[in-house]
Amino acid sequence: MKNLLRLLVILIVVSFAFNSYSVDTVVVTGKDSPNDKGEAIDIKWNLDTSLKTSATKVFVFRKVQGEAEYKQVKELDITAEYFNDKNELKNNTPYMYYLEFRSATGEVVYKTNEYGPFVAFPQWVNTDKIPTFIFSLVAMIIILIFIRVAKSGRKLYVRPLPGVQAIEDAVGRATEMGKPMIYCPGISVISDIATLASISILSRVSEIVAEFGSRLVVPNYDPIVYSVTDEVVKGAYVKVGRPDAYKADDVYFLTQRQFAYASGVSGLMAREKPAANFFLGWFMAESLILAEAGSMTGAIQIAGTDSISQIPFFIVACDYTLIGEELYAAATLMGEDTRLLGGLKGQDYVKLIAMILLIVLFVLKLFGVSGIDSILVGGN
Amino acid sequence: MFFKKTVPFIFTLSVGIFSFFYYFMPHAFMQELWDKASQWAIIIGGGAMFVGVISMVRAYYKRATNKSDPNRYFAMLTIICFIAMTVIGLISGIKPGSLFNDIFVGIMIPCEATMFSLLAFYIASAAFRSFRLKSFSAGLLLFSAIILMLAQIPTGENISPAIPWLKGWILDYPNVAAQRAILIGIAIGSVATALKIILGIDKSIYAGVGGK
Amino acid sequence: MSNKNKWLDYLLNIDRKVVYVIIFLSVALPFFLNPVVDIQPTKWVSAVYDEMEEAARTNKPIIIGFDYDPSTLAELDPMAKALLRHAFSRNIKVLGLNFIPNGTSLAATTMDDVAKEFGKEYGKDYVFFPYLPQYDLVLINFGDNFRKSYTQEFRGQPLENIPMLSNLQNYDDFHMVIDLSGTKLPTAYIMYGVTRYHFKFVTGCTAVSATEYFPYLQSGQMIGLITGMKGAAEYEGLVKANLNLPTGDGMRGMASQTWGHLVIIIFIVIGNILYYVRRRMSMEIK
Amino acid sequence: MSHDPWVWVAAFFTIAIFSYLWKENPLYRFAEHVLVGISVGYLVCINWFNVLLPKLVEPIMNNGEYILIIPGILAALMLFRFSQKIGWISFWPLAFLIGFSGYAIPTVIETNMLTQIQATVNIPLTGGWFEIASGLLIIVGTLACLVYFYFSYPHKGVVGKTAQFGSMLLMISFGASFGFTVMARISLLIGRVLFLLRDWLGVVS
Repeated sequence: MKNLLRLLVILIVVSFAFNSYSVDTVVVTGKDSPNDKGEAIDIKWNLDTSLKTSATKVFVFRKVQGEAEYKQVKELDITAEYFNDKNELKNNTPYMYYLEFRSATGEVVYKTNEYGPFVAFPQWVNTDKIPTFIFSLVAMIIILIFIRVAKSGRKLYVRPLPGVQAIEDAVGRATEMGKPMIYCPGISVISDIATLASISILSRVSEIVAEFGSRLVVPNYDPIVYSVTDEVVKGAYVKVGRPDAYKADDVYFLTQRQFAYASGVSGLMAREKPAANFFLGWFMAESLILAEAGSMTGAIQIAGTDSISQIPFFIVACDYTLIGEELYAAATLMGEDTRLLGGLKGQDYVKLIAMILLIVLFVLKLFGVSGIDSILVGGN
Repeated sequence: MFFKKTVPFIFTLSVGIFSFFYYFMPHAFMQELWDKASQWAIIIGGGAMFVGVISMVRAYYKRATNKSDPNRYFAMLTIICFIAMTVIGLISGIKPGSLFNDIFVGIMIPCEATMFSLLAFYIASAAFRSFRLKSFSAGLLLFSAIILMLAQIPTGENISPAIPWLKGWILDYPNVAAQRAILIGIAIGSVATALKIILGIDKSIYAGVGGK
Repeated sequence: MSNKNKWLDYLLNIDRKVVYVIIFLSVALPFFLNPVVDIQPTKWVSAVYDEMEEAARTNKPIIIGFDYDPSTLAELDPMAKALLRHAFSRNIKVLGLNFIPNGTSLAATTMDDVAKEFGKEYGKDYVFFPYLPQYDLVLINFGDNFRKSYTQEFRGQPLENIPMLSNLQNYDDFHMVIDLSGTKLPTAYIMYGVTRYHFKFVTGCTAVSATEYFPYLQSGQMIGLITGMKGAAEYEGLVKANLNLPTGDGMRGMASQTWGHLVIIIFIVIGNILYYVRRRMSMEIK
Repeated sequence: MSHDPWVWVAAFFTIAIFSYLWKENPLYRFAEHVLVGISVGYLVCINWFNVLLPKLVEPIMNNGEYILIIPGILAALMLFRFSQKIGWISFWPLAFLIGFSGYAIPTVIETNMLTQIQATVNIPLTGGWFEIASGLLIIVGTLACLVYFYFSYPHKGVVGKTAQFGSMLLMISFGASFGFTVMARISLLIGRVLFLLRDWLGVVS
């Protein structure tokens, strides 16, 4: 259906503005360039080979129909066979064109007849972008639906993740051995989704820590994130009913400089000899230093980040790594942040639609349906 | 309440909806409005940079005047360098050949370039001491990494032409499939984030105001 | 038994500084040996070279985005110089753009230095635009007319006084756009430029972010990619082979690159062997 | 040995930053603090000469575009972020800037989703069996990796196998970026060593 509609529109436009009549060795055709704010005319011409050798430049001349004087609007290389005339061109006014082919020395080799009138007019909607418009609406509606559903408190299914089990085992092992744990919430700001996910996991981890009375050290990079992690860990102790056991100086603001943070945490690991390290959140190049310092102390290391360039280092240096969106999924399983849950489920179903679209189009292409190879992104 | 929350929300929502439809509607009416709005945005963007400058100067000024901070004099040095560089730049201009440009070449380039070259040392020590073949995934990763590394140096080509060919194949086929899926995932994530900000569902952008 | 154990423990927990010295020597020594290293150009670097030759043939100018700062200078500056030498030697006019504030002086100096080598004149053969924030809006408006965002060029003259710009308006007047960056800028060029205006786009990137651009190569949104210092060396090799221009720092660093890589590969292999030998021995003791 | 004083200054700062490898020391702290001060001063000047002067000050002074005073005021409002009482006034210009992400929604969907899906579907399954297999690998591989990042259905049975295949492709891709990152890091060191040996000491050509 969509293709028929699009063909119809193009036919009307072409028939209305497409009028070249005189016979000439070089035929110049022109039409309003589609899907734009107007003020542009597409000029096309075909070159016979003799012209290509003798001339080196093409000069385009234009005038409003009825005026006397032609004006040169463009100078092009001989290889060009198309020109989109956009400079100071008004809508709904007829223009006449002719071309001059000049040789290297500048003398005119060939001058075409006058062609036109060609008229430019604006379009309100770019028809090539209709598929994008439909998909954008669908994606936005799905995301909004799930944000609302999650906010209403309904339980939404998220598949079990081996990463969540790995985190809980690591906390258990450190508690058994009576050694401390170090939890780095990443080096990004509070509004970053990775930081929010990390804090949601921290709330669950600190609940287990509060219950079993083991020790959790949380060095922070961002002062605002520090104030939130402090709140979360203290809240866990209160929830478990042991508000006095909370040691305020285990959760602190270290520094806001990338390498100083990395060496600060490495020093902390060397001193405290933790049994488990958690690197959950947004990291940059300093992830390498943290993971290496941690592996030297023999601790179990669980990492999780959506910073794609750091994932390879975490995978080879840590025992388990949550890759990209797995960090968000683990956060929804471990914490109660409905915003994360709504976001995750909404994005999941948009991803499902993308997968279905890919499969359907591929199957249609196998059956040889025509027009498939430009259905999503328009004719260009 | 109206000025604090509602007015900014009206700004974001109106510019958000307008720029969303500008994508689909090339009409001259939308184009002129867009030109005006984007010219203003570039000027405001120029102003936004000064927010970063002030927060840095405040932080270092606080450290410079805090008697107990061991790095007091270093913080003063930062403030002095900041003022000196600004004054020199405003006087001598920023064209190549000016003192401003010499300071950039003489101090900023070596400091920043060397700061990041430290990573070569960290990756070397991490390669020896912490990159372990603990799981099948890590094994597959290291195998693919070693193929890549060998293919990047002439030694790889000398060992066998299969290595550069395999590198090309890995990059053009498995890597495209994996990175394309990641690209689609990130695209959906950024649509969700932009949507939440424009519709005012996510207000954390406005967190951390008031001189903290 | 025990001294082998002690030896393994020493090696596995070797001091970082020993490793630092080894990697430093493996990078510094090859500079004294200056072995000649020939590099086979890969598919996507040759594509950039061919596209530049095409630009020379249709003698349309090109745009180069210098979006790198000192932190990624070592990989991207040799690339910029190799591309500029190729362009100037083929009399292609170059327009320089910049959206990374820390890289502005770097780009201006690099363009002037290479232009001096070829006797090219600022304003006639090459021009450099100033830094502007909000790159997404500037990239969108560049497709309509760049005069909407830029009123002056880098040295402060209004655009009307620049002879090179008289006939130019937007992306269509340029043969191709090359963006050199280690940041997200190339993706922004594709999102805000190629998707709307469909021009030929090439990226010169740091090796760190190379893998994320291959989907764009496969989909045709990008027509060429130069990756890191090796990409720069490959391009210098191509330019030297065809136009006999001198090679730059890309090729110069390849010998150290070779030793550096071999050292890292050996570290990974030995590190794992020692780790597993140590683990099997501690299993036997238990 | 170079005679240019600026090369000596650059060599001093290069060694000062390298000294961090030994341990954090006053020389390194000196270089780091100088860098922070100078780079912020650098930002101010670049922004003044390239943005505010040509886009705001000169249009108002020379050609009298007084309408630009409004964005000028909005830009100044950003600085009120630090005041206790009316910090919220800085939300207005921020809100205006953030609004432009409305354009990003359709652009991201077309550039990073629809064009990618279209390109995957358009893969030509022609030529020898190896080209066809490689082409199919991208199509099936993209789906497998998407399934790996899908959280609304348990990874059991066929879906589990597909996700496992997807995670293998992810590991190969991460290995590739790991190999590239090693090259990138070494190149940065090569750049500095080349500066020390050639531009400063001149012991290398």
